[in-house]
Amino acid sequence: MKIRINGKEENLDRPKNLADLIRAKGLVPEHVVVEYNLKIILAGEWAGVALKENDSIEIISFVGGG
Amino acid sequence: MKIRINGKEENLDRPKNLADLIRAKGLVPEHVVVEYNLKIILAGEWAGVALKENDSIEIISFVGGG
Amino acid sequence: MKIRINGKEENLDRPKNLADLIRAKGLVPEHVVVEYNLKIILAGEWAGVALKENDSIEIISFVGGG
Amino acid sequence: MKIRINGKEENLDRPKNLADLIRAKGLVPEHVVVEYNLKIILAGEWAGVALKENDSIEIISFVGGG
Amino acid sequence: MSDDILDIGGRTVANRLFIGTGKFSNYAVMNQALIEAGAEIVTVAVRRVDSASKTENILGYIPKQCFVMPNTSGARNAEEAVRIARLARAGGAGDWVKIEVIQDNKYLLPDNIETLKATEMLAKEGFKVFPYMGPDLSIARRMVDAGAAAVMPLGSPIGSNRGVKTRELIEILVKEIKIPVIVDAGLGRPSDACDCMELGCAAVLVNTAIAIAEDPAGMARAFSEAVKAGRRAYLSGIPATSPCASASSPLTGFLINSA
Amino acid sequence: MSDDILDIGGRTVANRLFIGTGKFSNYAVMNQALIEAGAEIVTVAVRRVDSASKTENILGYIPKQCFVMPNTSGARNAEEAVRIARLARAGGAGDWVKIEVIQDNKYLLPDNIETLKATEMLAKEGFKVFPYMGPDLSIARRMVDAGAAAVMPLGSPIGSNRGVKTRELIEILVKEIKIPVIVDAGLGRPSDACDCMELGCAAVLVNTAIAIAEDPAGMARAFSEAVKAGRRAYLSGIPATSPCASASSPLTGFLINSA
Amino acid sequence: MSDDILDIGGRTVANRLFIGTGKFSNYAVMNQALIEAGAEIVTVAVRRVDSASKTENILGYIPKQCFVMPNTSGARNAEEAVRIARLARAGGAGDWVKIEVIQDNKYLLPDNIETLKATEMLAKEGFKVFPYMGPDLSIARRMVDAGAAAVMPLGSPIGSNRGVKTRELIEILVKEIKIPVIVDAGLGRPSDACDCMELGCAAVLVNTAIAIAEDPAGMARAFSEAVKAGRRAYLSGIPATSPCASASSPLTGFLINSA
Amino acid sequence: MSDDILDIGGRTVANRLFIGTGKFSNYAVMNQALIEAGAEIVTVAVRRVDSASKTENILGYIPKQCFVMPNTSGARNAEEAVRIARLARAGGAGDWVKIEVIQDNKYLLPDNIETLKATEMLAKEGFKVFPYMGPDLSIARRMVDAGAAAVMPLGSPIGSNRGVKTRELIEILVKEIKIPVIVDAGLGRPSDACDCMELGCAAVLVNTAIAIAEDPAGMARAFSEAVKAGRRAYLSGIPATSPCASASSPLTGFLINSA
Repeated sequence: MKIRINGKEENLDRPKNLADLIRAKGLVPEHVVVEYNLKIILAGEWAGVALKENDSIEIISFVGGG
Repeated sequence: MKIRINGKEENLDRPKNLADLIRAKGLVPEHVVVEYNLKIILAGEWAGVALKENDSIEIISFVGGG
Repeated sequence: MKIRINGKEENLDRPKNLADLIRAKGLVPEHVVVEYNLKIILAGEWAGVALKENDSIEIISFVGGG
Repeated sequence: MKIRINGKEENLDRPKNLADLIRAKGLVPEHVVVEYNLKIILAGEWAGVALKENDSIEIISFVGGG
Repeated sequence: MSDDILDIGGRTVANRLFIGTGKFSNYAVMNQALIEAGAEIVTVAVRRVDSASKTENILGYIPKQCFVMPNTSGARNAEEAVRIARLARAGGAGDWVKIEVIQDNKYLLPDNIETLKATEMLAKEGFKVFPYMGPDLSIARRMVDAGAAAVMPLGSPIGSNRGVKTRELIEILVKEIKIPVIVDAGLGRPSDACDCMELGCAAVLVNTAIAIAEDPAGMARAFSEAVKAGRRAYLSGIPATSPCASASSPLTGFLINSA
Repeated sequence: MSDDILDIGGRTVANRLFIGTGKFSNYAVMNQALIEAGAEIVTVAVRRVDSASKTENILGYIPKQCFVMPNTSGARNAEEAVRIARLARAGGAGDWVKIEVIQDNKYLLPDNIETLKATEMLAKEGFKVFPYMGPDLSIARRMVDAGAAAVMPLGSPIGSNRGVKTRELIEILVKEIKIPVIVDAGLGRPSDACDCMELGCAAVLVNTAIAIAEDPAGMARAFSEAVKAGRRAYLSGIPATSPCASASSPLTGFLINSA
Repeated sequence: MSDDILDIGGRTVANRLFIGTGKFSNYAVMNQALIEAGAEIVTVAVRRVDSASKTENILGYIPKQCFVMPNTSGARNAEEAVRIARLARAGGAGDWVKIEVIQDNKYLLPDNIETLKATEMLAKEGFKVFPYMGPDLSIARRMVDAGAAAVMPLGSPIGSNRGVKTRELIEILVKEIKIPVIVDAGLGRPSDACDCMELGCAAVLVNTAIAIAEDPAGMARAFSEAVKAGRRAYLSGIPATSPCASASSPLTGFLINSA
Repeated sequence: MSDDILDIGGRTVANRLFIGTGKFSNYAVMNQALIEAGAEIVTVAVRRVDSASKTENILGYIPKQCFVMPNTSGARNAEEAVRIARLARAGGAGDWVKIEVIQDNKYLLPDNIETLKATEMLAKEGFKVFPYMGPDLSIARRMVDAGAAAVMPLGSPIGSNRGVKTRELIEILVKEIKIPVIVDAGLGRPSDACDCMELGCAAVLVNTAIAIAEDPAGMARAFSEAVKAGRRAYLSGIPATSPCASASSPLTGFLINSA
């Protein structure tokens, strides 16, 4: 299953939904925000969003900035 | 006949067309530009534009400016 | 007896010495400094300096300044 | 014969006077000024000034400057 | 001045030095600087997670008393800015957002038209919008109409430390614009920040000059003091200048006609 | 910075804002301003007593923790300055003296040559001499040789509030002169004072801008904070300026190649 | 430099001083000033005829060698600017037009957004468009895209004679914008104009400083010379500045080790 | 302005740009620059002949119409300056001399006290003395008393091209000193020279900025034009500045209440 994550194409089989994905990437759920096909999905709803071919996902967090 | 000239209402009877009007006002045709109901009319065509009630006319010229 | 005080000539008879003078002028001794004929005289010695014709005396104090 | 020229000691035998010296150094007389033992000597008088041990001579000219 | 509180974006703010969190050598240094300055408003940026490097969470290093304003840096147009603002809010950042829309990579000058568009869109969504902008009066007036919480004109290019090179235009904004004017970008030394406050700006935002100082915590505190000084001077009525001198000591003839 | 003490004229001074006492509307207002600024060094002038008006004694309004430095204002040459300095010391003012020798009544610019002479004479008599002077390197070097405790170059004409118009020359003095450089005269706003301290000046002396402010106490405190800020910035290592921008938020492509 | 010709708006121009015709005490004085400056490009405004006063025609006083560029002053939005431009062209003014769209009566600052719109519209109609604008890089880039013949950023408010207070931003425009940059408004002295040309501006437009000088013809010529000087300096390669001194006379020891 | 002649040092001078001859890449280049500028007054230095290199005579490259003023560069005190002045006069240089007495090798700042001494001595010997000096009013007054032909205050350190950093002090000199004020040193661009002339200076002396330009002849001419422009502006009555705008086009309501 090809999925676009943060602008790069990745080939993923294991993760079935957004919660799986965040876990697989070793990210702390409280520190990231997820945009799924241009729609923001809150952490509580990640488990209910199943991944599918050609999804586009942005995972972002806060960094230093002026 | 009420006509709006340069933003002021005037009551005119004599001038029948734009050429008359400019002459009546004592203006030098080469020094002014006439906008008749938002349309620019060149001097050569003034005589052909008959004035009528509620016309709006702008008569402008060049002045000093930066 | 003519004495020059702070640049102005004054005609004094009563005061016999510097201490008298300061008292007569109603000045607080601790607040002023006295220069007697270009020599600074400390307050403790005022009583011992007798005034005489043509003496030149400066009585100064501190004021606001930058 | 030891002579100080422009701050450097030189050992000269040949030149007998200032005119000789300037000639020996290959300098154009009109382009230089000579100070002999702190006294300025004009070109016309160079031939009359005999060099002697321990003389101090400055030979200067104009250069670019602001 | 103890009750000189800035009422802005639905909040009250006592410390008029806003601090950006970029470019610090590490988060511990940043934390110290924020504490030393007594910062109340700090900005952060939003970026894609780089899963390779498990970097720490910056929010954990921002003191509790600080309120975080995300910026939209990285946006090249209004739509991107809006998208970033929403992501930031979803990330728990509250409803303030500093709009940054930049296409110019050399001077990092803002795009006033796209910034205005983003301001209009986000203000309608209930954000408190702080547009970083070129110091332009006609745009600033439209920002007010669009519902901006403040305008943030630049002093000089971001990170240049060149100071308030747009002073003339900022002074006009302060006089004509009724919402807070916050000078952002380019302030290189505390005296620059002090100068802005003396002019009547509501606040300043500083990042680079603090972050890359030899001693960021010291510099943060210096900026904080300078902002207080400038604000206090503004409130105390700054005297006019005069072309000639005016004696501070009495000029009356000391010793002039004496012996 | 708590141990950043200025060692000057045989004393240690923590507050690098020196304050002049002229031009205040009254002594009570002056007193408040000195307290509010936490002043340690204040200047006074010396004048003939006007026996007609029994004016109060200014010294009674100067807070106890302040050290008083009389100036020689009114002197038109070195001899008069020396005479005034001696009178002031006899009046109990201690051994500091600020030399002011001025013939010019329009711009109140100091006479560097007479000031130098007075400095030489008074230093020999054991005074700690603080010459107010035009910002001239060759004169400043001679002041050092003459035993001055500091040099006090002017920023702009006394009382003009025009700021540091001689910045270029003062910067050179700071770099080349090994005794404290104290900018005196013309500082009109706290940002001016802050700027001087950032340059590396040891202290500043302010009078008019405080005394004639609408709120002198507030302005005194503002200057005091600005001086601290500038000093702290100097100690914290002020970063260089750059002609271009330098991003404070990461520039790496947020959303750039995204959907 | 005799062949240093400015190719602009479909014309070639040798004299880079553009002159505005407002505010002269009378047309004869204006005429003299234009002649004295050797002006090639002059601006005029367009106004309703006041039939009460039979005023003379300004065009009769503009020397034959001058090319006239009308401005759209009085316009408060793009539509009005377009209307004025068309009237001016119908009046025989050629196809150049300087866009002025202003709502602000105090500082007369341009409205960049409406100015941009007017530029787009008029460029499409075949005008050579010279937008007077706030010095903003992102707007200037759009002006280029819109087909402007040049950009005319302001130096300081119209008629203020305050000089180039936006120097930092204008310098950036000159570096980044590929069409001519012409500084317009606020130039108060020939040295201001010279400075702009040294920066690399293509031309300057001056009106008030000439028109209200004691001797307008003299001042017009002075500006003309200064513009030439600045342009020539730009072409001659202006040396960099250095923080220290560099001797112009040889430093090698004259008399140093002499008797 | 054709009869605006500077009467100075017993001569009449039309071109108020004085040019220094140091640092040119070669004498031919210098010659071209002097011709291009139409120079009338040029400075030279005096140095020990280096007999190893038979260098050409600089005087042969100075156009006939120029009058040569030697300087005393290299002198570290008044006595050396006097000695150099006498040597120069013996070398046929006429009776003008620019005094330069410098001990400071980093900033090349003049020693005002030794310069004053040299001025007094040389004026008594019949020289026309032009002292290069720090911009100090009290010293300048003494220069007048000493019989100086002019005063030459510095704009910024020699060769730094930093411009007129002492503007405030020079403006005061121009107002207060009755002999010509000639700004010398540091002028980096024609606009700097123009600015000095607008202030009312009698002339300027430029060397480095011309000599090290890419095209020295072009730059020389640019400076010459700028000096003329500044002088002409001064004579034409420069208008005051104003804080607000003042319309150059009529503000009366064009189209405002029209259909």
